[in-house]
Amino acid sequence: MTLALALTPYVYGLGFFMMAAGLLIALTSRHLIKRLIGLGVFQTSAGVFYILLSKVSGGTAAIRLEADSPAARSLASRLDAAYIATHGVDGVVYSNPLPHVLILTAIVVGAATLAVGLSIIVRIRETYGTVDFEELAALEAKALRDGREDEA
Amino acid sequence: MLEAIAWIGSAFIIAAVGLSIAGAVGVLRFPDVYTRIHAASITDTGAASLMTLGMLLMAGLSPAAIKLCIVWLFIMLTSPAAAHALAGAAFGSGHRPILGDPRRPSEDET
Amino acid sequence: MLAAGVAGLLIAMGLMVVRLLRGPTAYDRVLAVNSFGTKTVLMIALMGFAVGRPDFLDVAIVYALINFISTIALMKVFRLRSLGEPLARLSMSRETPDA
Amino acid sequence: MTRLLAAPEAELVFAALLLTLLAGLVLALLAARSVLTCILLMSVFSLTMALWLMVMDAPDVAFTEASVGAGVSTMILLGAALSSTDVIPSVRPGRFWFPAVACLAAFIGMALALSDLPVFGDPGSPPSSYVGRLYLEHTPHDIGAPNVVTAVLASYRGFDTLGETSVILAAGVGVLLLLGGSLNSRDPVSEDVSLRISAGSPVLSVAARLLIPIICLYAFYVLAHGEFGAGGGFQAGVILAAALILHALVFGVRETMRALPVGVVRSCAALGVLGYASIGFIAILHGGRFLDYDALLSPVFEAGLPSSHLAGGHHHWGQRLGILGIETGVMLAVASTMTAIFYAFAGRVSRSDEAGAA
Repeated sequence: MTLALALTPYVYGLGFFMMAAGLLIALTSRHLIKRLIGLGVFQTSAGVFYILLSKVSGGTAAIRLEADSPAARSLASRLDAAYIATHGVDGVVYSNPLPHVLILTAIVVGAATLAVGLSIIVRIRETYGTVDFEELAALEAKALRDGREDEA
Repeated sequence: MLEAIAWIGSAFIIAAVGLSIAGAVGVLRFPDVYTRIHAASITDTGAASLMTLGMLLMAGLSPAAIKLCIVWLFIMLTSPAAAHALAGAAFGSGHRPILGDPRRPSEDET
Repeated sequence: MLAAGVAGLLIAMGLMVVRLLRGPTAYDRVLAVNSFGTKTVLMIALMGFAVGRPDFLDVAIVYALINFISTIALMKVFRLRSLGEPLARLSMSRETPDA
Repeated sequence: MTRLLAAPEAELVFAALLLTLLAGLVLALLAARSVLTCILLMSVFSLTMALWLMVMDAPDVAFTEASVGAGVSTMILLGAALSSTDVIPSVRPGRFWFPAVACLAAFIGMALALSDLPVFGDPGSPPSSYVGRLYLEHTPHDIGAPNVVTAVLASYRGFDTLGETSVILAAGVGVLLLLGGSLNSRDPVSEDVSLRISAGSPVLSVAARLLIPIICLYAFYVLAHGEFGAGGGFQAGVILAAALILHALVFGVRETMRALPVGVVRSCAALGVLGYASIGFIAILHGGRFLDYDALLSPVFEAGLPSSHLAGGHHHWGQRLGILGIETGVMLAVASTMTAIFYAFAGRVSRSDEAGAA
């Protein structure tokens, strides 16, 4: 257990780093597509966090095995009996399936929303001729200024 | 007997991994696109075959063995086709293979 | 023994990432991605088999397929600058050099 | 037999190693100066992510990440990247520092919560102790399917999944509204069939011809196998869409649209969600609650059927039927939405090229 204790800050730290880096890409990149990629990294790292919480040491995938099948026995032989008795279900230790369900659908929905974002980018490019964030901001500022002059 | 077969199987797997690393070194060190494609595609299919063979020896007859064979078939079908397409595309877009002494830098390389 | 195999594959994958980042041509990068994918397939097969859950091999099959399809897509984008045109145009337009 | 990762802790170390590779890829992404390099890195990131998910005992999620992240997302990103410039201009320092400090603050804030988080792999941690464990214990009795993830996704939380499927449909509708789903009238692809047949790349077209039927068959295997192993409707849908995408890549999107017209794809996307919801209503008509699969079959009829696998003396044919039904709906909806999105992007490029040239 000491090794797991030592790994804990490292793995969570990497997850947090990926989240912060994704956010940084999404906030600072000048190319709109790279911004969306950053958002994708951000979203994936949220999934990383969930899956990190779901892992059970010595566990296996949450596809239930028959209690006395050879696969179940081979998996059980890696762990000591007391551990299985406390944390296992019918003689096998499984990882927590609930975060898997949440992240599975989140990935598919993420791809669909990525498609929406990208199609907006394609339309921006067709309308304004650029996907550079700074140029777009300048165009917007100019449009605002022109509008104000028209009012005056 | 079973023990011996398992040992032969793991020897095959280690050989496959060695081949894989050799291919990766080739991809890193070779001078132009074509030699790199050559290194990668040959070692990939070779490693896949050796590894499947090794795992088949260790697994014996089981549903997993059939799936292993399917994985092997897919790799054998897709990897050469992808390598062919890549080389064709590289040639079509104007990259020429380095002929002669590879240590002399060519303008194609950059 | 198998742990050594997994570690070796991990090294090979790391080398592929180096090639992906160094380029120099677009085709080198696509090649690196493709080869990286093949190594991942092998690694998943190895792991799933060794952990005693053969369900994992299904994922390896999907990997092999997706890897092929995305290689073709990448190559088409670099070569033809299009996803929708038929590949027949690949051999027709030789004159445009790659950017 | 030799066993990999014999000690449970070796598993954790391996997971940490792969996570390091993932973080390195994100770092490379941060520094990348070209959109296509970014997309390639994203593809490799997804592949590594799926590998990591396998190590973390989440084969279902790995399945999804492999097919969605490395497959469809890459395809859509490529489609969008084609219509824009490749070079990413560098950020002005004045615009960089404030977001950078904000992200650093976010990182430090999250790191401060570290002491409250459960130890990596702790079996007694709060997330793994209550609900997750209950699902694991009750699935054989309630649902009768070995794969707990599918059981939770399709049965316990079936209403939630209906919502997610609707979100996917809505996203597809959004893309179609923004881009228009069909080919534009001025398409540079010539209609000359003889050219297509004579000058095609034979290696690729033969490989594609061999692979496409196998991929479709495999998608249905994944759909039907979802209760017993990794897989399910979402994954099957994406794999089916991948087969169509391969067809479009090799033979041209016009040819694919001839085989599977845009109208059919759109109708199928709506039909999938409709089918899902109607199974819920059938359950209501039979006297149960919405999406209560146990009500699907009448007790008299079910008593005549043999008891199903892993059941423990319980009959689960209604659950079986319901899960398969809604997974088919999900597959139809996801496959058609992804195909429609690909059609929209692949059919779009030529027009934006004209706009860019003008």
